[in-house]
Amino acid sequence: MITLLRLMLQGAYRNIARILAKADRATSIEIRNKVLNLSVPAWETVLDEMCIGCGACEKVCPTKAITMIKLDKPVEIIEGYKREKVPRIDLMKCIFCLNCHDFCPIFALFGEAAPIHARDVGSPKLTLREILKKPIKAPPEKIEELKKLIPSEFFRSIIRR
Amino acid sequence: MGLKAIARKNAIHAMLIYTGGCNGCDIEVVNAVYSPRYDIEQYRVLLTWNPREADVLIVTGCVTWQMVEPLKKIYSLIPEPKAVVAVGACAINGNVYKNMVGEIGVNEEIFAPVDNIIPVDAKVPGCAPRPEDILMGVVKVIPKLMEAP
Amino acid sequence: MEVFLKILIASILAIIISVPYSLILPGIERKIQARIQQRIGPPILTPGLWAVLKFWYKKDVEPVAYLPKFYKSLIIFGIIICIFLFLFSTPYWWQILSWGSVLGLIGMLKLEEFLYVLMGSQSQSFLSTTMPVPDLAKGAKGIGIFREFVEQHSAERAIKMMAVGSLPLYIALIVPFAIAKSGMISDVIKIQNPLYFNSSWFSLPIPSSPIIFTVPGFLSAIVYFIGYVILLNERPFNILKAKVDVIEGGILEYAAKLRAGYYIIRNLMLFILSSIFVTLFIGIPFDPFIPLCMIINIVLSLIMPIALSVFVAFSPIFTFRQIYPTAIGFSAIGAFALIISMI
Amino acid sequence: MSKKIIEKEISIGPVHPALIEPYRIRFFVNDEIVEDCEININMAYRGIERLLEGLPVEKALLITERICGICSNVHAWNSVRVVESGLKIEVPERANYIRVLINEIQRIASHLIFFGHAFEVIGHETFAYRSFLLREVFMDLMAYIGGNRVMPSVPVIGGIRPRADLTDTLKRVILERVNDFEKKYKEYVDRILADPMVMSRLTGVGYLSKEDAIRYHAVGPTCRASGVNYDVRTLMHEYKPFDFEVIVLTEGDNRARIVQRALEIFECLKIIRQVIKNLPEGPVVNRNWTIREMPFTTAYFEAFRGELMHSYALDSQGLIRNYKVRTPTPTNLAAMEKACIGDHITDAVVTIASCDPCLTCCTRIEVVESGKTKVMSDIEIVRKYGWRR
Ligand code: SF4
Ligand code: SF4
Ligand code: SF4
Ligand code: SF4
Ligand code: SF4
Ligand code: SF4
Ligand code: SF4
Ligand code: SF4
Repeated sequence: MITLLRLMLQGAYRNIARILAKADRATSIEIRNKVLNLSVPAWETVLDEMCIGCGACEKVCPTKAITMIKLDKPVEIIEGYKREKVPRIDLMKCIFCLNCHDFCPIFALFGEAAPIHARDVGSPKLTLREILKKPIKAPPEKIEELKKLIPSEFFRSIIRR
Repeated sequence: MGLKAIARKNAIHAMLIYTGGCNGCDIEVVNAVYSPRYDIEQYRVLLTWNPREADVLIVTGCVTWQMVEPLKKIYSLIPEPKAVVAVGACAINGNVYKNMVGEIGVNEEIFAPVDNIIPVDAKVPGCAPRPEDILMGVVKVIPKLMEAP
Repeated sequence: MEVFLKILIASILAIIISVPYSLILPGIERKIQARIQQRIGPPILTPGLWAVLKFWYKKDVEPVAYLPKFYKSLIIFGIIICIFLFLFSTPYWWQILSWGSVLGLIGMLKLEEFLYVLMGSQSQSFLSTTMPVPDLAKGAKGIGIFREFVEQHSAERAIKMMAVGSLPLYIALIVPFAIAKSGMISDVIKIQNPLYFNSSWFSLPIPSSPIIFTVPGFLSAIVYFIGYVILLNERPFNILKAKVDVIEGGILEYAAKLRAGYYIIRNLMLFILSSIFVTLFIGIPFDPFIPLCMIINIVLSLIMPIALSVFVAFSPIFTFRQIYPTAIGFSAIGAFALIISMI
Repeated sequence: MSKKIIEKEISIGPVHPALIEPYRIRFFVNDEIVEDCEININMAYRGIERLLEGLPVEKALLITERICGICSNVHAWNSVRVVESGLKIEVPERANYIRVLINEIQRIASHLIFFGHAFEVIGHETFAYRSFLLREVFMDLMAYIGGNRVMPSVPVIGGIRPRADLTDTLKRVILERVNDFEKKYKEYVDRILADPMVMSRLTGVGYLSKEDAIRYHAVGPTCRASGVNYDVRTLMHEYKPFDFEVIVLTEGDNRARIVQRALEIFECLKIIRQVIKNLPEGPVVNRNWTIREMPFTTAYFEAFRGELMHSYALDSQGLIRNYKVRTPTPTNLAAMEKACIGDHITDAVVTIASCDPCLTCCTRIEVVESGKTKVMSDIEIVRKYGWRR
């Protein structure tokens, strides 16, 4: 009984403030507005400037959730190889198997954060140029496997180094 | 807008049925209700556990065979008008359980997608979707409820 | 004849005012809880008014029950009981057949509680025994044991609650009558608010000596509050509607219009018991022909729902292990108040 | 012992407010008192062990992660640990630290979910809201680090996904949030433990004695609240660099199981601070391994609810053979089936919730064959009886 009284007195002030003055309300107004406008943004799944446009992700996706869209202006990444298209994930078909991430050469060959991730790619930690200068660190059979997936001109130009 | 539509817009009871996914979506739906940060009640949606009271059925999970009948039955118990929101990749396409099988070929345990079993009005993709996606999915079906005769 | 007409008009006015008013109370209740829980919560009209209207516009379905017609009619009985309970506490019914007495109130309350028993024994929702799950497979435990619907268990609990749970409310209800040394509501008002009986329609009779400010009155007001919580089946005393096992108890199968009816019953009880409290303990009756008096009664009867919502926000469900001692403890306080009031 | 009188059966589930997850409880009661109970956990059966048969081992973690959305990281990490220990794949120190970090973040989130669920079952809505509010901190951190609030998909063979690497800003954010959380959390715990109404529901209910805990193989917080000092983390080399205590309580009732977890969260916070303070530099993933044949290998792990086992073999092409998972909940549930006997039904539901049951991972089938019962996992069943019942 005593503890009950003590608790009531302790909580009274805070809770009266909560009831009357909406004190420490935790509801996020930002989310509220977005939901009411039906404009919650989908999460980022592809970092365009980190992608080399090789299309490996499209080929390995088991549910054909990835389509490559053409860029208006191809971007030259290394000499002799241009990025012409970038992937887009259809989340309604995606099963979040992360094949796309695991077969993306940025991760599979260089062990860096891939520009594609079905959940959320996050922000880039390095630029594409810095990554491509690094040595390749992948198991040999993985390299063999990837050779079949990615364009040979790109492969040749990084192997040449 | 008649009184009917206004009333329906202003009071919505949502029920959650979890049909055997991984718990992830399920907890995110619970989060959308029980976390003051998301607070589903501010959108005039109240949680219920009684199909007789519900208007919106939130289905998560990949519908294992033991849950097929309960799912159908619960859906049939909800009085018209009603709407269904399928939450998560499991409910939409069966997720890895259906599509990433090893040597078995076909996983016969999984009856997803949910729209094979009951009609679905809104789909929320993700594994797991964020609570704000779920909230948006529920808010999206409100017009359907309002327009129903 | 004129008396009769007056009663009729007063009753209609009372119903017209009390039903819509009671529909905003659950919204206020929910909003307060939401604020305590640090969130926005539903708009005030949502859980009451709009929910009732929405259920009214839903398509009717047949409830699953032993006797569906009887089960459905219980809602109508419930509404009628509520309305009579309320009318008995309003001034123009005080004279008729001495209904406006402690016996009239308690009788109606008992009937109301008994409804839960009937509802529980009727309803057969899908959520327990009839769920299509292979329960009685080979090797399962307890094959051949009687399988009960959760609602029937809820009905058993309702009987127990009738026996002990409602004691506090009744004891507290008797205290004002004991102080007035009479069984009639009019006498209870007379000792608190003698002005009321000879005031004209626009005056505001302020009670001179409200019972709530006396020691037994205050104690019994607290006990009355506990009884209020018990009778409304709110936490911590909602064992007969405990979500964890019996889900919602006997009201599970009500859908559409019937559920709207159930919501109306609950909301009315929220208001009526509170209004009766103001009448008996503060001495301001709900008199539709003295508007100021009526408005004050309405405003003061917000106290109970607000206190209830705060109380509910901070309490868990009690099991019978805790309910028996609590109910008996508060009844003891009530009995103590009763004894002091008699001295 | 006199013969029990069982009046009737009350069954609840698989769609029920107190369970959320699909499982069925059949209480055999005498008036309000539970005399016996049976829990059927077969509703979430997805055949995960079967799906994994013949899958390339790199993909295993993506299915095992989906065994459960509460401890996704535990399953993903443990399935990777099997092949790492079987094939002696080296994991960089930094990757190990980050794995531990994610794991402890998820452990806190899981314990807070437990509080939320337990208070919901007790009927205390406000505390449930408070628990979920506190939990948001860790869900956010998981989303920052791994990209998703539930499935961060952090471990891969040989390290972690580079997306989850910690930057200095992230480290600062984590530390700030954790400090802020600790202050609020202390208040919250004090408030709960001082609440007489809540404590009257918990104290002395659902008693599990030390002997019973051992007999029924209770694991994790369930056994540690009954006085059994057992935590797999103390045996794991991954946790060697960190200094933490194993919380053991002896009361064995529902209150003890809640307090045990409440105290364990402070130890998790300790580990998180150590990770941030001592995080070594270096690579986060070692891509220098080849998959070859591997004999049957087993890894044990302290998941949030107790000991977890994963084991499998690899064939010559690196495909998974005979995947076996044993999760903590089945054994804990068996203990709870015992512990709830003799309580009121309403309390029994709380008792079952107090081992934090979540059954998506733990379906096993008991086969009755000519009078003998045998517990089988689904791989064994397919072997013996073919694909479909
Ligand atoms: S994660 Fe999605 S998009 Fe990527 S490969 Fe798998 S299914 Fe395709
Ligand atoms: S595999 Fe990676 S680099 Fe290639 S297109 Fe896909 S995202 Fe871009
Ligand atoms: S969609 Fe993903 S998070 Fe949701 S239930 Fe399925 S596996 Fe779990
Ligand atoms: S036994 Fe459990 S872990 Fe194994 S496949 Fe079945 S549900 Fe999954
Ligand atoms: S029981 Fe343990 S291993 Fe299984 S999901 Fe829960 S925490 Fe993870
Ligand atoms: S299989 Fe389970 S119950 Fe049997 S000995 Fe092992 S842990 Fe205990
Ligand atoms: S193996 Fe034992 S613990 Fe697991 S489900 Fe069967 S009886 Fe329960
Ligand atoms: S016991 Fe199973 S369902 Fe529960 S949290 Fe662990 S893995 Fe998930």
